[in-house]
Amino acid sequence: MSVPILNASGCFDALVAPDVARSLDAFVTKTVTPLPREGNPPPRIAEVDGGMLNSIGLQNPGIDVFVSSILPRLAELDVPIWVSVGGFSADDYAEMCERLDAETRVSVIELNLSCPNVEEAPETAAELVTAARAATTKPLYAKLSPATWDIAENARAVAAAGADGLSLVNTIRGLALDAGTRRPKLSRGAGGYSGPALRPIALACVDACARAVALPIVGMGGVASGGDVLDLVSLGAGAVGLGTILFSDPLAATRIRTELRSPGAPITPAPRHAIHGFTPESAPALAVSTE
Amino acid sequence: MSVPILNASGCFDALVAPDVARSLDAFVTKTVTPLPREGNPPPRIAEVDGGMLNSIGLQNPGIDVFVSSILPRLAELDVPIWVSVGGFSADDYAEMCERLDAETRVSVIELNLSCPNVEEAPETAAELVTAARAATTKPLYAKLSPATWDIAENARAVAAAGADGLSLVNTIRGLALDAGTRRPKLSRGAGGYSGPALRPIALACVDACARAVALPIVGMGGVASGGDVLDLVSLGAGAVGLGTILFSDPLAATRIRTELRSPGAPITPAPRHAIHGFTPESAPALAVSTE
Amino acid sequence: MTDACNSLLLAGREARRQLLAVTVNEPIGPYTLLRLERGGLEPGVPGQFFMLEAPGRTLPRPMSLCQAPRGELAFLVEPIGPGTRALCALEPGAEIHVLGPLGNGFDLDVARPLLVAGGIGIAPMPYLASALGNPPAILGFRTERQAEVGVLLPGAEITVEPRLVTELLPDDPGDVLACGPEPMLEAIRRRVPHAQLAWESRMACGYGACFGCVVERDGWFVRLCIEGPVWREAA
Amino acid sequence: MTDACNSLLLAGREARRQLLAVTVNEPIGPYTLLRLERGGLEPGVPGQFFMLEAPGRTLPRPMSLCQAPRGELAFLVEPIGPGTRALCALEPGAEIHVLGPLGNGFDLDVARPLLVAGGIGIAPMPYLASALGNPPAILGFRTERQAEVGVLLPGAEITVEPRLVTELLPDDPGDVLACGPEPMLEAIRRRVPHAQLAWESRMACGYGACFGCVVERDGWFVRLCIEGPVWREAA
Ligand SMILES: Cc1cc2nc3c(=O)[nH]c(=O)nc-3n(C[C@H](O)[C@H](O)[C@H](O)COP(=O)(O)OP(=O)(O)OC[C@H]3O[C@@H](n4cnc5c(N)ncnc54)[C@H](O)[C@@H]3O)c2cc1C
Ligand SMILES: Cc1cc2nc3c(=O)[nH]c(=O)nc-3n(C[C@H](O)[C@H](O)[C@H](O)COP(=O)(O)OP(=O)(O)OC[C@H]3O[C@@H](n4cnc5c(N)ncnc54)[C@H](O)[C@@H]3O)c2cc1C
Ligand SMILES: Cc1cc2nc3c(=O)[nH]c(=O)nc-3n(C[C@H](O)[C@H](O)[C@H](O)COP(=O)(O)O)c2cc1C
Ligand SMILES: Cc1cc2nc3c(=O)[nH]c(=O)nc-3n(C[C@H](O)[C@H](O)[C@H](O)COP(=O)(O)O)c2cc1C
Ligand code: FES
Ligand code: FES
Repeated sequence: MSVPILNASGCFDALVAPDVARSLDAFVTKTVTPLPREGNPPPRIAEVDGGMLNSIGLQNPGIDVFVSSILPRLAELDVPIWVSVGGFSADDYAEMCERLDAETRVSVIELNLSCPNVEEAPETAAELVTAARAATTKPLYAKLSPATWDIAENARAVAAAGADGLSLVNTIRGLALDAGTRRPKLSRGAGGYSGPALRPIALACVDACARAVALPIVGMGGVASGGDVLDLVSLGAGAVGLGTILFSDPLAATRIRTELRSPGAPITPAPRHAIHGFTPESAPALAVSTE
Repeated sequence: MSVPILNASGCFDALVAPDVARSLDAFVTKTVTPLPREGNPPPRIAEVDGGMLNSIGLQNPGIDVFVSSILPRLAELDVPIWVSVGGFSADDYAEMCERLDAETRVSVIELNLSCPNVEEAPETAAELVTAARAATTKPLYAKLSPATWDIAENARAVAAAGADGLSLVNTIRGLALDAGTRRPKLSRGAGGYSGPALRPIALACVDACARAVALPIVGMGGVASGGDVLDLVSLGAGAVGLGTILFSDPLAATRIRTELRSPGAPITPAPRHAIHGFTPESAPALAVSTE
Repeated sequence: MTDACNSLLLAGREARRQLLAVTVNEPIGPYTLLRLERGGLEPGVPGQFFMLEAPGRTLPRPMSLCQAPRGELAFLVEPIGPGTRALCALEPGAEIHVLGPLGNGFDLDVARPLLVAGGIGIAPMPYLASALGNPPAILGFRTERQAEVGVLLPGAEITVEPRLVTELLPDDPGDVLACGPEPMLEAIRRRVPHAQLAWESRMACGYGACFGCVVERDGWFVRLCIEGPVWREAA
Repeated sequence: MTDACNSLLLAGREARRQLLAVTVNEPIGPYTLLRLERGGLEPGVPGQFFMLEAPGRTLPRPMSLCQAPRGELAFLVEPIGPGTRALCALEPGAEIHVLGPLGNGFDLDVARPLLVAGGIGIAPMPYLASALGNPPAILGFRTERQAEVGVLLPGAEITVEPRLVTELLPDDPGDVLACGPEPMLEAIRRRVPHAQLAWESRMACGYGACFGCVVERDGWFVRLCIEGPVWREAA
């Protein structure tokens, strides 16, 4: 079975690892913000049982430098480019989407509405999507947080606001203390919890959203094996994003494709919607059930 | 160091294990609802890496039977009794608190505002607390869900509504599929995710709430060792609740007390508020720092 | 202190919990016979079970006592998932926490006992047979390899699918004591209403704490771990 | 396929990833010398590092190459937490994924090399020394037991606290190549501005993917894994 495999935003830099980038069906950039951000001071990461915490703080050069000097180099890789954008107001999202709308090299814009490491915009997720929608005709994927009582409600809201797809899920806030000092392991205290421990939470979110809206879904959260991909696909995801697994296995996408080719138990995927830029053929939901 | 150790609601039945009940500083009942509930059909539990999922569905005999035939037997155990109540409307919470207000054997009422396995009440958590507050003078502990973008906000809301303390945290919704069939392992699909994997999430919630409100906090979520207790206490918890660990170690409370007595690294606990029913002496926050 | 033997009252009976060392862990067909030092634990009544710590897993796993050699407790484990695989992989000397005995075992006050087991359902039978003076037994398996475990019950009549154990039941089976997959137990219940049947369900705690193991009985969900696992259906 | 040796371009250099078997894992003082079959990996330049899979952990751990025996890669590991303890516990024959070499190593074009290391900072020194023809070296340790690891660098001058390595630096130290705890590196930087220093930070990926390992350089946070770990401070 073949399902598009992307990286999860912020978990991979295509420019430093072009071979790895070409092993992906699309490259998702680290979240870009209107202005350059230096990010949080170290320590920014800490491993915990079953996963890791991060508080990178959206370090990025800002949209100007991104468009002028990074995007052109990404384009040379010849991999579809998804640009993740983040901001602190509806205007921020609108401004960046407008900038990217003109860039033919950008195939999808992912709206990071859910970074646990930065202050939240005053507007609701739906309002941010509305602003972004008005600024571009490119496919818009809304990336949601699992930290909500009823994610289906959020999914319906961003769908109504004009989102073309969903990216599920972002990290959830977590904290770990040093056993010696009982001080937080991260400079910022709490950070985003990712990795295998996030998997059951991600599956519940994908399931809830797939039932709630008819949008294509990029599923992510602890994906590490072909079996994890089958789980997401059978719940309604049309593609998957690899995050934390790329830190231990840069070639995970290739490995997982191999695992998916090996005949396993046939599964019946939930009715899926093709991810933008991928024909249903290239993301053959049916192949899953027929294998 | 000694800190009150309770069980987490729904993770222990004092009547079947009186010895274990007496090893606790207080017994918290499984959530009681106005009417009897048979709960969800099996399978109700599934283990996942780093934790477990449950969808018990609040099986309980209802408040009448609880008060008439269970409470008297619990009282014989001579352990402080916390009654966890849950409902589907503000009236439900009010009614039950009124019933329990007359029961001298009940020392604290815990309001379960956050069970991921049952439909939610139409009112907000704060409205439920307001209704409960009007119905009883007993200490009210609001049990919050980690599935929220900003739990500090919820904490401030329930505090303003009259909650006397917080119980943090409940499970978070998770889902797991059978590897053979790709069908959910639980009859209800998703369930509540608990155990070690929940720990970093619980620590982040306790930290956020302790900074936001001046209420005593019962910390829980993956607690399995004395070190886990020190983590929660140093972030501001005044007591801890043992849940999933009791399934593998019914005597965990006794073991953990021993671990806490063994001299470890001195820690500075956050300013704490004594849990109702426990004098600051019996919950000597200071002992932590002096050890 | 966890190494000490702790005694606690669970559902009105005494159970003990202790860290026990593996003495031998030998494969028998597709199964593994896991032998542990008995420590201070009692073997209990045949059909009762123990909660065994499964290294690396959050929850312990329920296992019926298979044999009670002097100074040991022996469990027959079928590796079907992470927990049982971890138990089958234990090396001699390794230590795991064990809690038990738990639940209601078989009622041994029977005139003409007949043991019936399917697949891993054979687990409690060797201990049960020794308690009843090796009564006749019928064992059913899905494969020849599984059937190798029959050596644990000498003299038992063994059948391998497609023929089912129920087809071997005599017309007057007497007092049937059975353990096995649900379909088999259902079939026996229809044939022998007063049979004693040992059921299974997924368990988190094994002592009535979680309400995870419930099965439906008379229109209400009851906890199999403390009200079962053995039931005489038509008492 | 993961068992194959995969080559990939990382930050402009070729690195390889392969599942490698442990040949020997021997304690030296409080440390462990972990020797792995080399497989298709290149040892790289002294000061470069590899990401080693730590069994049971989510993230791999960065380790400097310590020695490059024929057909092997050897790492000196200090057990300070779950990951390094897992590595120190590896039995011969066990296999782990290894990615590397990564990062910028030491510049070997030096006239009068002097190696300076503190504690586990000795790790890259044996390989570096062999590349430079065993130049003079100064090693500092916190305990006598740690100092036992000095055997890996015959002829090195060894000091144990309270006396610090910096106190042993000659007035004209020449080309200092150093690795050790941050305070030591800071002290050396003050004394020897043009020294080559190998820094540390927590790393999740080791190849520029996570931005977790940043250190501040000229007012911006740069990724130590691809811009370091070795810097000639005043170039
Ligand atoms: C009272 C009792 C006594 C038992 N005695 C024995 C014994 O002596 N020897 C033995 O090998 N096993 C016994 N079992 C079953 C054993 O406990 C399970 O096989 C084990 O818990 C599975 O854990 P796992 O992690 O290996 O597999 P899991 O991943 O937990 O399960 C693997 C598959 O088996 C199913 N499953 C898991 N547990 C059960 C269960 N309890 N009943 C039915 N299906 C289940 C799951 O749904 C899944 O499809 C007993 C169970 C009970 C309740
Ligand atoms: C380029 C590089 C090369 C290295 N080479 C070696 C080597 O050859 N031998 C060796 O034993 N170690 C080496 N290290 C350090 C080693 O990677 C860490 O000790 C290891 O990752 C700790 O993992 P752990 O799970 O054992 O401990 P953890 O629980 O991760 O950490 C234990 C304690 O050490 C601190 N810590 C963890 N990682 C680092 C770090 N990288 N820098 C500073 N403090 C840290 C943590 O904050 C915590 O307080 C190197 C590190 C880097 C960046
Ligand atoms: C180090 C790190 C940095 C991340 N940066 C971003 C980011 O910039 N934007 C974003 O939308 N998500 C970011 N994420 C979240 C991931 O894209 C992904 O949603 C999450 O990690 C869950 O997937 P995983 O469990 O496979 O890692 C980051 C995650 C990690 C671990
Ligand atoms: C089987 C099970 C049943 C539970 N039932 C309840 C309940 O009835 N009421 C409630 O407030 N919380 C309930 N919880 C949540 C626990 O009280 C606790 O908040 C959660 O499990 C986190 O703690 P832990 O990780 O230590 O288990 C239940 C948890 C489990 C595992
Ligand atoms: S297994 Fe927990 S109540 Fe039966
Ligand atoms: S360790 Fe990930 S970028 Fe350096």
